[in-house]
Amino acid sequence: MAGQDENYAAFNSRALVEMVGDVTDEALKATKIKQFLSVLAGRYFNWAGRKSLFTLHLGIKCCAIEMAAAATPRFDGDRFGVLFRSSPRQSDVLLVNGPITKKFADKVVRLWEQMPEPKYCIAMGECAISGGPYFQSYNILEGVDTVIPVDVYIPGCPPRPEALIDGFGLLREKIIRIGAAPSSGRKGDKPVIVGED
Amino acid sequence: MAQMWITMGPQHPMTHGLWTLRVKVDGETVVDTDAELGYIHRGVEKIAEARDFTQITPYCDRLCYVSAMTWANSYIYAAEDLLEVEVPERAEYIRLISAECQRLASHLMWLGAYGPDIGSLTLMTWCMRDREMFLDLLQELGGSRMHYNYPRVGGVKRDIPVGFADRLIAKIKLFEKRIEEYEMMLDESTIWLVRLQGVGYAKAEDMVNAGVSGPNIRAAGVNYDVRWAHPYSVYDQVDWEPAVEKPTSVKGADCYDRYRVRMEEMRQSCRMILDAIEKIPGGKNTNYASGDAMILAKAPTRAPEGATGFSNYECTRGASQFYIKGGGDGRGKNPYRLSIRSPMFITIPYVAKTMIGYKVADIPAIMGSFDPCIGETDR
Amino acid sequence: MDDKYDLVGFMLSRDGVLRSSLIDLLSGTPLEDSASSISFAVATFALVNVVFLMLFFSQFAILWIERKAVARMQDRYGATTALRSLWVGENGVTAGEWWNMLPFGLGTPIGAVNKWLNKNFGNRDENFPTVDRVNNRSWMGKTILPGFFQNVADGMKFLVKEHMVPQRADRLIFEVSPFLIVSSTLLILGMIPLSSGIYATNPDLSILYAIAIFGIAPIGVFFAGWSSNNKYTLIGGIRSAAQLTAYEIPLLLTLLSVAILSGTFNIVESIHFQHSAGAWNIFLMPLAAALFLITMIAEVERVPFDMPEAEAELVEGWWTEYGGMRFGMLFMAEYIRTYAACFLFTHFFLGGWHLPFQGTIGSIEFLGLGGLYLLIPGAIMTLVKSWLVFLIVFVWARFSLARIRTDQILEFGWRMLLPLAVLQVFLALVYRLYLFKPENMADTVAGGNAWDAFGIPSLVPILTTLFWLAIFVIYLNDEDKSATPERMFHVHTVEPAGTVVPGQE
Amino acid sequence: MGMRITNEQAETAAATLVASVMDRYGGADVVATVEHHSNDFKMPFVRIHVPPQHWIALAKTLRFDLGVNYCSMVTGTHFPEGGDDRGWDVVYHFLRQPVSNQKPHTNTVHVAEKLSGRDVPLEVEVLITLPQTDIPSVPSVQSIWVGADWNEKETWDLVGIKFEGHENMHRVLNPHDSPEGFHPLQKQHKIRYHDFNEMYDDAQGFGRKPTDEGRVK
Repeated sequence: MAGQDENYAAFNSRALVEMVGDVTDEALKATKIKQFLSVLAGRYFNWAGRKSLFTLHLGIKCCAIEMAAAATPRFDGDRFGVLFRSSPRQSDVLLVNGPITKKFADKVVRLWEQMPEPKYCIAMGECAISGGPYFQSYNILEGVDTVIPVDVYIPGCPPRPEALIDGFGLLREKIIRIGAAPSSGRKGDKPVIVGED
Repeated sequence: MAQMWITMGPQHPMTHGLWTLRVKVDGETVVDTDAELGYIHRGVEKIAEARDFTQITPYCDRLCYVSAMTWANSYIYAAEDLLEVEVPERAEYIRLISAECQRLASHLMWLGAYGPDIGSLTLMTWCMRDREMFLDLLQELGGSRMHYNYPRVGGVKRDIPVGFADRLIAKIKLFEKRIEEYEMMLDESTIWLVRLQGVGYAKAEDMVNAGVSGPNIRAAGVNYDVRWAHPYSVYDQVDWEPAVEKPTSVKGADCYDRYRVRMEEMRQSCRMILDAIEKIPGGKNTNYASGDAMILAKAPTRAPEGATGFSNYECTRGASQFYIKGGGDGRGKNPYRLSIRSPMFITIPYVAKTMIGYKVADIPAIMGSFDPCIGETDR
Repeated sequence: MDDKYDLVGFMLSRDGVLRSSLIDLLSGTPLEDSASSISFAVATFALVNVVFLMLFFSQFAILWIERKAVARMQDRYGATTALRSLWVGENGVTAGEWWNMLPFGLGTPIGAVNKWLNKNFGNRDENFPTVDRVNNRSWMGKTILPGFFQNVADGMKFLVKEHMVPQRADRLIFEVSPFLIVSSTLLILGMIPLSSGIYATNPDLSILYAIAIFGIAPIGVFFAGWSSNNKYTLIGGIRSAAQLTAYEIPLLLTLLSVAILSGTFNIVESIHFQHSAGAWNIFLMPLAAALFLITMIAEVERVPFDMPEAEAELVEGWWTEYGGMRFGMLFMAEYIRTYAACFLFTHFFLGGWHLPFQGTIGSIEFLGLGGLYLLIPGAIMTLVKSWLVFLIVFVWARFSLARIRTDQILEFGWRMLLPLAVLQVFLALVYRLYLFKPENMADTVAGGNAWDAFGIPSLVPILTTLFWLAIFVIYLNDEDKSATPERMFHVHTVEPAGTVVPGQE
Repeated sequence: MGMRITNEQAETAAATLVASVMDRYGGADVVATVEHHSNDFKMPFVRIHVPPQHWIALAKTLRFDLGVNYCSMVTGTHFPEGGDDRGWDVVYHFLRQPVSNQKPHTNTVHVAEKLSGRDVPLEVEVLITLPQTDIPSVPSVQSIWVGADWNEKETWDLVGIKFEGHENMHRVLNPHDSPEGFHPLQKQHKIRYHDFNEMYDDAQGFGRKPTDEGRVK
C-alpha cells in the first residue's frame, strides 16, 4: 500500500497542484468580484442546491423501505429532484433511517465525513431521533444526533413517504435561508420537525 | 491479476441492508468470501424480558420490516403455545389472509429489490406500485403501513372491515394479471435468463444441513413446507399447494429456480386468499366488534413457571421460530427468556460460501435470489 | 442536396456579408493588408462558437427527454422543477429582500421584477398547505416545461460542491483524467454537421477523425479508475478497457461498410450520397444500423452494457470517488458521447438533414407545397432525428433491459458482432460494385435513383429491407415454448462452494 | 386442496424415535418423552433431557441413524437463582425434514397424509441442563450440523455458553471490541449496561462528533 506522501508520478504532483490552487485563490481574493457575485449569483446557486438533493442510498432498517417507497409511482420523490446515489462523494443528504448501533456509529460518521460540503442530515424515524422502541437497549445510541449534526427530524415509526417528502421540503426551507437577507428570523435556523407548524 | 479482498458494505447497494461481505477476488472471479453481521443488533431478546406478552408484538413487527405480519403471527403462536390458548377459527382465517397478503407484499419487495441487482431499474418501481395495493389492504386491518401490531394472544385486534372482502378479491384478481405481466417482461428477456440461469447452484441436502429453509429449499425440488409439515393454522382447509421447482442440474437450484418458485408462491397465495375469504366462518361481510368471542379468545396474562412455548412458522424467507420460557420477573407477566430463530441469520453465511467460484457480477444476483433481510438477521 | 440555410457560406465565403463588411470596416486602417485574414479569423471564431453552443445547449433536451420518458415508463410523473421557486420561495419561506444587499441599489429592478412575478405567478391560497406541498399542487401544479430545469439545477449544484481528493489517490492523474475525458468528448462535436451549411469544421476524413476521438476517452476512464486508489474504481476501469476494446473493432468495421457504400470518408459527403443515390443507408444496410447501435450503446456504457458503472456490485463504477464538479463533468461527458452517437447514426443511416421523402414531397408543384416543405431547416431535422434515436433506442433499452455480465459482454462482442461486421463489409462491397448505378445519381430536389434494378426504381432497398425484416421476425418467433428450458450460459466454478475456509489460503 | 400431517402420523413417528433413543441411551440417564404443544392442533414433539457428557454420541445417533437433519435453533438460558444443579439451560431445536437431492428436471412432491416412517416431519427438542458455574460449557455439534455453526456462535455471543471444540468462534452480533466476558443476555446485566450519562461522557467513544460541526449550517 502506498504511503501517504508516496506517489507514482514522475515528480511530486501534489506540490504542483497545491501551488496552482494557491495562486488561483490569491487571484480571486485580490479582486472584489467575489463579494458582488456571492450575492447576485449566490441566490441562483442556492436555488440549484436546494432543488437537486441527491440522497445517499443508505438503508438501515424499516424506514429504508419507506425511503424506497418515496421514490416509487405513488409518491415519486423525483418530482422534487430527490435522487438516490450510492456513493457518498456524489450525495448531498445523509438520510439516517434506522437505529445507530455501537457497531455502526463509526461507519455512519465516516460516511458523513466522506460527503462533500454543503451536506445535510435528515433523521428519519424514531430510532434515528432517539432510539425509539429500542431506547433502552444495550447496543443502541440515543439518536443519530449524538454523532452527527442533524438538520431535519421526521418522527414516525416509520414515517409515511409523504412525511419524508415533506421533510425534504422543510430541508429546502432551511437551505433557502442560507445567505438570505436579514429579516424576521423565521424557522430554518433551528432544526425543523415535520408537522410542527 | 493479483488476488485482493474487497469489502462490500455495510453501505452497499448489494447488501439490501446493513452487513458486510468481504470478497476475495482473482480478477473477476470470487475465490473466497466472509460474512460480517450485527450492524443493527438491537437486543430485542433482552428487551422482551422486560415486556409483557402483548407488548412484545410490536417488536416482532419490527424484526423483519418487509414481512411484519408474518413475524408477529409467528410470535403469537409461540405465546399461545405458552399460555395454552384456543384461538377461534374466524381469527385463524383472518390471520391466514393477512399473512398471505403480507407474503405477497414481501415477495413483491424482493422482486423489486432484485431488479436493480440485475440492472433492470423499471422492475423496482412496478413492483413497489403493486405492493401498495396490499399495503392498503393490511392498513385497513392494522391501521399502519408497515408495522401493524395486528394479532393478539388468542385472536386478532379487530375484525375485517365491511367491504374489505370485495376490495381484497378485486385486487387479487388484478394482481394475478400483473404476475403474468412480470413474467412476460422477465422470462421473455434473454438477458434476464443468462444472468440468472446457471448461477448460484445450491443442493437441497446441503441447504437443509446448513439450516436454509423456505422457498430456497422448495426451489431445489422438494415441496417441504412448514405450513403442512408442522401445521399451525387453517392451511389444511383452504385450497393451495406448495410451490416447487424442477432444478435442471445435478448441482441443485440456481437463481432462476429461486426466482421462479417465488413467482409461483405469489400465485399460490392469491389462490389461498381467494379461497379463504369465501370460507371464512361468520361471513366475509360481517364485522364483529373488537374483543368479540368470534375473533378474540380470553387469554391469561401470566405464564406458569417452567412452561415453554415454541412455534415453527413459514415466514416469507423461511422457517421463523420462537421459543419462550415463561415465568419471568413480575410473577410470570413477561417471558423469562425469549429466543428468536431467524432464517436469514443462518442462510447468509451459507450464501456467502455459495458465491465462491462465480464472477463478481454474480454476487448481487446470488445474494438477492436468497432474499436477505437484515432486520430479522440481527434482531 | 445542400440545405437552404447556409451559415458557413454566410460567414466564411469571401463575399459573404460578414467578411465583406469586416473588410470594408478595416479598409483605410493600418490593418488593411491583413484585413482578409483577420476577418477570416473572426468569422471562424464566431462560426465555431455558434455551432458549438447550438450543439451543447440542445443536449439539455435529451437530458429532459430521458428524465420524463423514464418517468412515463415507470408510471411516475417525473421531475417538475421549474424556475418558479426563484420568486415564490420554498413553501412560502423566501430569502427575504436579498436584492437590497447588492451595492449601489443595483438590486432595485430585481426587486420590482420579483414583486411583479409574485403578484402574477405566485402561489394561490392553499387550504391544506402540507397536502398541496407534498402533492405538488401549488399553482395548480402547472409549470413551464416541467422538469426541464431539474438538470440545470443539478449542474449548477455540482459547481458549488466541495472538491475532494482521496488521501491515497494519485492526485495529478486523478485531477487530469476528467479533463482528458471531457475535452476529448467535446472534440467530437466539432466534427458533427447540423446541416450542410452549419458545421464547425469539415475535414475530408471526418469519419475516421470522429471515431479516433471516440477512442481517447477509455484511456481517461482507465486512468480515473486506477488513480482513485479504490478497488471498485479499479475493477470498473479494467472492465471498461476490456469492453471498449472489444467493441471498437465491430464499430470501425461497420463504419467502414458505410464508407465503402457511400464511397467517402467524409460525413457530409456520405449524407449527400444518401440523397443523391435515392435511399437512406438504413434501408440498404439494416444489419449495419443494428451493429452500429449495439456497439455505440457499449461505447457509451449504457444499459445493458454498463458493466463499468454497474451500481449493483461496483458502487458507482469507475467514478465512485469523483464528487462535485468533476463528477458533473463526467456525467455531462457521458451524455455528450451519447448525443454524438445519436448524431452519427442520424448522419450515417437516416440521411442527416434531409427531410423524409424530400424528393417526392419536395417535387410537388401544386400550390408550391413542395417548396413550403423544403423550407423546413435541415438543422431542425437533424436535431429531431437524433432526439428520436435517443428516445427510441437509448432510453428505451436502458430502462427495459437488464445488465449483462462481463464475460457475456465480451463473448457477445467477439463471437457474434465481429463476424457480422465482417459479413456487412462484404455486403457493402457487393452492393457498391454490382448493384449500384453511378450514372443514376442526381443531386437535385427529386434525388437520384441509383438503386434501381430491372428498371424498377429503388428495388434494391425495398428487397433488402424486406429480407432483413423477415429474418428479424423469424428470429423473434423461432423459440420452442414446449422444449425444456436448457441453461444457456454456465459459469465455470473453480472451487466448489464451501470448500475454502476464510483466512486459510 | 391444503394438506397437513395428521396427529396420528406425528404420534407414531415421535413414539418410534423416543423408543429408539431410549433403548440405546436409557441407562445413561437420558430421558426422552413425547410432549404436546398446547395450541390449536396439539401436535406432538420429542423432548430429550441429556447430560452434556452424552450429548455428542446422542447427536451422532440423531443425525446419522434417526435422520434428524436440520438444526434450527440453539437457545441458552441463565438461571441465577435456579439452584446449584440448574444454573444454565441449553436447548437445541431440531427438525426432521424429508428433503433429498433431486435428479435434473425432476422434483419430489410429498403428500402429507401418505408419508410414513422416516419421512414424517418431526420436531425434536434437546434439553441440556448445566450446574451453576461461571463458565458453562457444552460440547459443540458444529461438525455434525453445519446449521449449528452460527447458532452456537450467537449463543456464545449473547448468553456466554462456551461450546467446546467449536472452530472459529467469534462475536457475530455484538461489536468485536465488546468487553471480554460481556454477554448481554446473562441475567446480571441490565437491559442497558451503560448508564444514561455514560453515553455523553464518551465512555465508549460514541460521544464524538464530526470535526466540521457548525460549519454545515
